[in-house]
Amino acid sequence: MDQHLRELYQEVILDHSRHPRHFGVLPDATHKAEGFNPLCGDKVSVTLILDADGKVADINFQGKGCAISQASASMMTDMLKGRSKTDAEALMDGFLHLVKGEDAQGLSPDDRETLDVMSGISEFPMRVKCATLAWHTFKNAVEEGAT
Amino acid sequence: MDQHLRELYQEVILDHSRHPRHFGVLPDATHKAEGFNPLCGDKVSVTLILDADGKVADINFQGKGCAISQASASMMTDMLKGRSKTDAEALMDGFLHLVKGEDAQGLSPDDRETLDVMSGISEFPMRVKCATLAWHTFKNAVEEGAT
Amino acid sequence: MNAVAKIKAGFDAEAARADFPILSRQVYGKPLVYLDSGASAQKPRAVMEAMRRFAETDYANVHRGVHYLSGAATDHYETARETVRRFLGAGSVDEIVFTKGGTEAINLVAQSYLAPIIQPGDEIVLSVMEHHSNIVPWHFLRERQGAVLRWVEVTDDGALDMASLKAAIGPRTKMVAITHMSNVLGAVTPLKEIVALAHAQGVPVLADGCQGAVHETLDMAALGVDFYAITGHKIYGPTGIGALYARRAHLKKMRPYNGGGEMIREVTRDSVTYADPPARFEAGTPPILESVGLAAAMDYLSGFDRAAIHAHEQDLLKYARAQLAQFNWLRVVGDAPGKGAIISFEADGMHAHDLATILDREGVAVRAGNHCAQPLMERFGVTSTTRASFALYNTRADVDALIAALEKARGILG
Amino acid sequence: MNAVAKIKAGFDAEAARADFPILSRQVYGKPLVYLDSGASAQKPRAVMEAMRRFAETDYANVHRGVHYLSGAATDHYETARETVRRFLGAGSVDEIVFTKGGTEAINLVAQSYLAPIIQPGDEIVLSVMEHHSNIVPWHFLRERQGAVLRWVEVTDDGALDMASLKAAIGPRTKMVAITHMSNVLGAVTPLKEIVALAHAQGVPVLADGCQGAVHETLDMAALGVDFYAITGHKIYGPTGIGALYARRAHLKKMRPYNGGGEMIREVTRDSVTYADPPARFEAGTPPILESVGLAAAMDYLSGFDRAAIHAHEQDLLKYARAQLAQFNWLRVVGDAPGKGAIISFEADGMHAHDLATILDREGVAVRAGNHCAQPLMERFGVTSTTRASFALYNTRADVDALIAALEKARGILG
Ligand SMILES: Cc1ncc(COP(=O)(O)O)c(C=O)c1O
Ligand SMILES: Cc1ncc(COP(=O)(O)O)c(C=O)c1O
Repeated sequence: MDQHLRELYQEVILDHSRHPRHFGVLPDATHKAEGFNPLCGDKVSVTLILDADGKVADINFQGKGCAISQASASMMTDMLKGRSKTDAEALMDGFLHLVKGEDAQGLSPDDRETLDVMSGISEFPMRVKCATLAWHTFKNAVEEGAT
Repeated sequence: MDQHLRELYQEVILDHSRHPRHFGVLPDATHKAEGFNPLCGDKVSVTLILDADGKVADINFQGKGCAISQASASMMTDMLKGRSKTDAEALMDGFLHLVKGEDAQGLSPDDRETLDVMSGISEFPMRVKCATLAWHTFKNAVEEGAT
Repeated sequence: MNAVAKIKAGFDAEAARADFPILSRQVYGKPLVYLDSGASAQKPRAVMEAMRRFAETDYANVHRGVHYLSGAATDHYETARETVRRFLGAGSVDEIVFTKGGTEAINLVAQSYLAPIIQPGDEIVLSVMEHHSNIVPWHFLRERQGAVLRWVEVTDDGALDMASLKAAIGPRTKMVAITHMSNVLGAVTPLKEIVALAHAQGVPVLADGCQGAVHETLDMAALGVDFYAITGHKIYGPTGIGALYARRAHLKKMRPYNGGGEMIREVTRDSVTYADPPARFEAGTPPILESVGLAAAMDYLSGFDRAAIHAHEQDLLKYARAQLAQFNWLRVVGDAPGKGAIISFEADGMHAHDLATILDREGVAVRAGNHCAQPLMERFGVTSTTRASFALYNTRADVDALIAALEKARGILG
Repeated sequence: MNAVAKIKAGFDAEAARADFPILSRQVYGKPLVYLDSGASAQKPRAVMEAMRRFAETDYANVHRGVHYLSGAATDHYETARETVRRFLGAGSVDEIVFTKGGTEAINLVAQSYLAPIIQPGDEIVLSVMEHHSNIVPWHFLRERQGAVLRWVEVTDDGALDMASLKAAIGPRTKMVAITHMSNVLGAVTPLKEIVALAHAQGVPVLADGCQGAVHETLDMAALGVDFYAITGHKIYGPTGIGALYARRAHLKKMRPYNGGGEMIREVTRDSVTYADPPARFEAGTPPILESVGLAAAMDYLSGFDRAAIHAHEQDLLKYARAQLAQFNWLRVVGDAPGKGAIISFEADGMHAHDLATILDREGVAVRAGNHCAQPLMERFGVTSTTRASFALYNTRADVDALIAALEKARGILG
């Protein structure tokens, strides 16, 4: 089997996509946004609570999409919960580099390890948008999505 | 000099185009029409008097255009004046064949001789419309242009 | 097996493949298996070659020029119009308008025929299986002029629901806009019947022939449609060109579409008068090179026995259908009798994009997504499907490759 | 003389001619002297070759596809957009909309920007030297929505009358639509000044760059225009493609143009939402092959020192102008300082079509007629002119052939 495909569709990814964490809508969200991938028509919504300290107290996502977009959204919520806004942005930045196959220096060793399962996407340029959709939506929610 | 060009721009043609016969508008016309050549933007108007016997009692043309269209219109008025409608139509039919380089059987020997100066146009397919504009306009006037 | 099919079909797909240079390329080290002709067909050598040769020998702008090349180019362009007329089985070249594609052909009808006469509350009948290109132009009339869209349903097996169509046409219907062949289901609609129903109520019919023209042999008079839209690139021709067939009586009354050169009679500071059809609808420099390419594509296609091509494609369809039926984890969407050579399906637990990505790595190019047909996706309760569409150059070996790749995908994702 | 001109110009037209296969053909047994590039330019081998190569290796429909060829084709298409951006000196690829040509680009602005906001009595300022493609779209708004056209005059030497422009812009002006370069007079308009005047009143400026883009080096930010329309086939590229530059702020507010695939976000039975620019304005399958051809043409052009090409064309213009001055039976229409390489003229007692026919038999291809600029013809009291337009591949020998042919015509008709 194709080595790149095996890396793309690792067990961790498939598991996240089949059993997404933090799936749903936070009723008391302080921020929310909808994301849309014109390439495939996939949609995702992100709801989150930014507390007084600028920390992501809670975060959910909802949407339908391919394994990559679902897994990426699920991992994202897992990783973002509890982080400060600034931390979250650095993480996103690192992630975007990673999936494009670029040097992701900004990532902590731990984050780098967690995200390693996503690095295979860089071999599939047409699917990179699937992986980044949730992250961009998160960013939109924080920047322009105050409820 | 190019043989075809010499035939196209014979003295008779140039003379007709410089000194057009029956140029103007008949105020008491029974029929009239406007012709338009979208290819060059040239326009021609034809006014005529069909008498009770269906004879072209008088005919004028007016317009601006190239030597070919002017000469053709001028010759046409010369030839049509005094003819019956049926005769005129046969003449037109013969003329249309002639300028396309086709066999113009319907023409009388006299008409054939008069129109011979126009036969050179058949070598210039892009200019055939210039030569036929006035004739088509005449036809329109007779068929749909009763004043 | 292939050999038998070939002889039966009277069309040699293997031989035809040699006319399409791209088909011998590889992707990811695997031979290309191109099953996305429904999105856009590959071009035979003859098409690109005709365009190049024309550009290198006879090219100039068309119409209005007196010089030799201008005449030569105009001949090419008008000969192409005659080729399209013949291909569509239309009565006169004056009924053929060149457009930039199928989408523009439909927009032209919406804007130049219908927009000037439609009133708030007037209805446009269209089907749930339409491509967005035959939906959004009518949504414009809803948004901007208060038109009402009446939807014709699709049956469970993916055919046009004729009872629903009958019910949809009413006293306020101003247009019936229906595809000739669905780009997702493959369903071929009974245009003659549709026209009979619509004309009985005095309603004109536009057929979206972007897929139909590729797979069916056409005769406008027999179909009886008022408008028929085609696009060049799906019919083995170049992009950048399409055509609208429209009855002369409609064209004469329609207002201009784009304004510009060639479509006018006279322009002054205060006024403008328009040229007769079809020039009235061809503002600006038309797709000249592309007209030559499109004519070459139609000539290429007409060089075969088109019934034999049809039989060949039907053979592929049936062969693929039978193979897919072995997979109980996969559901074909659209199984209407008489359908054309397009198969869409969904697979349990596998998103179309993931499937298509895996197929792609096996060299198999299929389409995944909503296929510009969101209302149809909604009708079948899916957000996307995977689609294999067949062209004259496909073979049973391509189907075999698809099936093998699907099995591999199942192994990875299933 | 030619050799000196070449060295001075730093551009070798003789060498460039070899890139254009058609230029070595004959007509009526005479070498082709192509002086009709203003109507449409010939294509360098690289353009047709790029389209063919693309079709034979990487072709598929763009966007939405997951498979390899779809990605490759999308890369080509979006790379072409970047090439156009660079060529126009625009800020972002999101400000570049591909169209079917220059005419459509202008119609798009008229219909999607202006039609939704214009009120009866609102004014559109345009000049008497406009091409019909920059007149008729605005006449539509007059006919259909009661807009008023305000005309900017042309001076006797064929320049834009800036005093008249100043006077024309008023409180009800909603658009200034002016050509960058006249296709009849060759006049180049002072766009920066025009923009300054218009923007001072809060009025946007559309420049018709169909000729300007061929002969001038462009920088959208420096020009300051709101909209700039170009067409592929005049710039040595294929037919069937053009582009509109539009400021992002305008594009964001503009309503869709054609409806169809690719330009939507979501379509349901009752509603439709639209994609962001530029996709919003590119309904349907775009001119994919042509985008590759256009990019190849721009790359070809950018491979030279464009200032040197400009100097070369100016040399031809001056050389021709001086030769024509010898004929007292001929009058040049348009002698504005700084004009581009286009010369129109009328000749005593010789209609432009007769002249062009005779020139044609000498192998010299010129344009004769009203050049889609009837208001300008009226301004100069003529019904038609003969026009010679120069491109990078023309030489002084071409001018000499023109002059000799004119003398011959004079002998026949004069
Ligand atoms: C059924 C149908 N209609 C219309 C279109 C639009 O054609 P184009 O994109 O070439 O304008 C397509 C293709 O995308 C189609 O499949
Ligand atoms: C100044 C000008 N504007 C607009 C156009 C229209 O361009 P196109 O016919 O390519 O759409 C032309 C060319 O015909 C032109 O010369």
